[in-house]
Order: sequence, then C-alpha cells, then structure tokens
Amino acid sequence: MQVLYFAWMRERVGAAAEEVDPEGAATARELVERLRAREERYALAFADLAAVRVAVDQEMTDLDAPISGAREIAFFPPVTGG
Amino acid sequence: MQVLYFAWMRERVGAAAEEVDPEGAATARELVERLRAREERYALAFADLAAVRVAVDQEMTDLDAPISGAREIAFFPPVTGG
Amino acid sequence: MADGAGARPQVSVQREDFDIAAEIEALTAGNRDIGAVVSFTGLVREMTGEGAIAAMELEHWPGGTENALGKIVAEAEARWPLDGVRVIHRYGPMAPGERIVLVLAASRHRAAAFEAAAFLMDYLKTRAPFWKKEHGPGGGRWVDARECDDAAAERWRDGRRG
Amino acid sequence: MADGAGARPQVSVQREDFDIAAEIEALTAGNRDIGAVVSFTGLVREMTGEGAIAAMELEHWPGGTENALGKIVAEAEARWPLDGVRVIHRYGPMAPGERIVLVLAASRHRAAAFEAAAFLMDYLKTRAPFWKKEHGPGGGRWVDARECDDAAAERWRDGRRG
Repeated sequence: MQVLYFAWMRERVGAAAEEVDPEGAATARELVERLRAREERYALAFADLAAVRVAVDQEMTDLDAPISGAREIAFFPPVTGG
Repeated sequence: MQVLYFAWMRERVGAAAEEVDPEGAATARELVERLRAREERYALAFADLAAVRVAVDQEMTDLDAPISGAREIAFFPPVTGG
Repeated sequence: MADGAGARPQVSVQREDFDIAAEIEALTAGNRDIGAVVSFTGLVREMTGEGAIAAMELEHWPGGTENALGKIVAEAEARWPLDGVRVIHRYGPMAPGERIVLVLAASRHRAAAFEAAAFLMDYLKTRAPFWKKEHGPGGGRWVDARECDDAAAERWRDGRRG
Repeated sequence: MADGAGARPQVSVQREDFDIAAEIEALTAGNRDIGAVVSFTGLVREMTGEGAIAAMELEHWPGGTENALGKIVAEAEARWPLDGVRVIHRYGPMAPGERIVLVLAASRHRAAAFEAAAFLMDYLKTRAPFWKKEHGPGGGRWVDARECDDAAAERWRDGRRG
C-alpha cells in the first residue's frame, strides 16, 4: 500500500511517499505501530500520536479507521494553511 | 432653525431644506405637530410617525429629543443604503 | 509603502465607481503585520419584490452621511484591533450590476476582520443616511427598510460580537 | 457575461499570485441577482511569535488538497444560498506581505455571503492539507496549528451559523 508523509513527518521519515507492507495491520494505528517498531526515523515521526492526522484514500479520518483494501494512507501533522 | 427633509419626506414636503420658526416647540415631536397643523403637505410627510427618523445637529436621536438651541433638524424615513 | 498613508480618507461618499483591488492595495501597503483583509461589495440587484428594475437612485445627506459613516468606523476601531478600515459609498443613479458600496477591514487575524466588516455593514444599513429609489415598470418607488437589517444591527449591542 | 461561466474552476491550488478584482468580476459577471460579495484575503505576516521571518514556504498535497477544498466548497453551497464561490490557495515560497489565499462568496444578501466566507476560511484552516514552514533568524520552523482555529471550525457544527 502507498503511504504518504507531509511537512515535518515527511522530513523525519525522509520520504514523501513509499510502498509499505502493512504486515496485516487492520487500522491506521496498527500500521503506525508496525512502522514505529521498524526504524528509528518512524519512531521519531510518530512520537506524538496526538499530532498525527490520517487520510485513507483521501478521506480525512482517524487512527482507528480500517485500512484493509485501502490504496493510499496519508499521515500528516495538523494543517496550518490559510 | 434650519429643517432638512430627505427621500419621500422631501418629495411630500416639496423642499429639501427650509428655515422654520419652531413656534416654541421644545422637542422634535412638538415641531412635527406644529408643521402638521400648518399645511397638508406636512401632514402627508409626517402621516406615520413610526416611519420618521430625526437628527438634531447631525446627531441621530428620536422625536422626544429637545431641540432648543439646535441649528439644524433633519427628518427622514428609515435609511436604505448599502 | 506607508508614505502618506495617514492622509488617505477612511470614508468616501462619491458618485464614481471604485477599484476594489487598488483600495485593498492602498490599505495594506507598507504594513506587514496584516494577516487578513475582508471586503464587502454591495451590488445593485435587478430583480426586486416589485419586478425587474431599470435603474436605481441613491440619495444621501451631504456632510451628514460622512459624519455618520465616520462614527461607525470609529466604533468598529474601538471594538476590534484593526490595522485598516475603508468605506466607500456611492450616490446618484446606478444600473443593475453596478457596485454601490465597499467596506474593507484589515487585521492581524481573520476573526476581527470578518466581524468588523459585518458590523460596519450592519450599522451602515441602519444608521447611514442613504435612501434608495428604484425605477421599474411601475415608475419610481422608494425602497422600504428591512426588519432583518434592524435585527442584524441589534446583535452588536452591549459589546456582543456576533 | 455568463458565457463559459460553468467552465471556471471553483478551486485553484497554484504557485502564482491572483488578481482579486478580476476574480470578483468573473464570479459576478452576468448575474444581476447578486447583491453581496465578500472576499477574504490572507497575507504572509512578517512578525511571528519567534521573531521576524524572511520567508515562508507552503507545502500542500497535490490532488488531495483540491479534493479537500472541493468538499469544503460543496458543504458551504449546501448550507447557504450562494450565487458563487471561489477559493484560490497558493503554495511554494512566499515573502512577508504576499497574498496566500483568496476566498470569495457571492449571494443575494449579505448575511449568507459573510457567513459562507467565514465558514470556508474556518474549514480551510482546519481541514485543507497545507503546512507552513517559516524561515527566520533561527532557521526553518514548521508552524504549529492554533487551538483557536479548531474552536472557530467547531462553531459551525450541527448546522449552527455563527
């Protein structure tokens, strides 16, 4: 599944987008846990879950959203445009 | 004292401004009563007091405002700009 | 640039049309603390309750109108932290689609700019001496004041904001 | 004129600056039922909590941003009787004083135009995927989201208006 990162999460992960094996993760939160366990840069990017926003196939949702069948998961900090 | 009329009050009175002898009127309401008694065109202009707004020396006020010493009284219908 | 900014009028009552972009530019030029500019533009509507109008005429009170608008602007500046306010209101004959009025409010943040612009319009609608006469198929007709305009102005009483 | 009006985009995410007067003109041209146009323009402020910034960079989500803005516009159109809506948001590097965002709302009467423009900005601030990075004397710094923006968006819940 395609995973996108924006702003300082992109900087910490060191990539704007990557193909990720969900390793059976059923929700966005489980996917985050698998990533955090994988490498230090993910642990840094996802250190504070209160600051993580998620969109599944471009639908804004929350970390407990199911991700099975999703093509694209986006992780990003709270938005600051306007 | 100078009396001004605007919009349909001006049209009914037939003048935009005129010098008026207040005949001892102490308030705008008393001035209106003296004018109404004077000529039909004033009676028409001031037929509905709920539709009359008044400014004394360019201060928006109400019909019971004192007018002694005032230089200029303006009468007009509710405003409709903007 | 800020040069001569103090000399620009906050209120204009004029026959001529106005240039929204130029007015925003003049209001914000030289002040890099402004984060938000809200504009309101009022236009002549063709369809009224009485049918399509061919033209509209706006009467005002020379001197009295500027005085009233100046007080409304001063009240807005006392209520909100504004970096700039501009009011332009036209008078005379106008056709459907033409611009009637422009209100601008600039501030650091958007809440003050939005609220001040809405306040300025609500007070202008109920306290500034302008009167509209519509010219339609049935001849000339003075526009009636709307009760909802009084209600809109009432919500700002007692320092309430919205 | 109304020709081609249906082909104009309601939402643009672009590097280039925009022309407020031209956008208002395009939104209102050919519709003589519009009585009110409200614009919001957001500008880059020089002074921040961390000091004066030299530049600001806006990151966005190509595709995702347009999608989010389109949903926000659709929600505004469902809530208010609007004759036109326009949202332009820039991305990339910007200097203090530059325009970042334009929101326009046109309607017959001013209440709908004011409320819709404020709603669009409140939702854009909390739901549109843009991130600001300020470049000041201390280097680059991602801007924190403001709690008051969440509170501003919250007031439109449950169909409340202001």
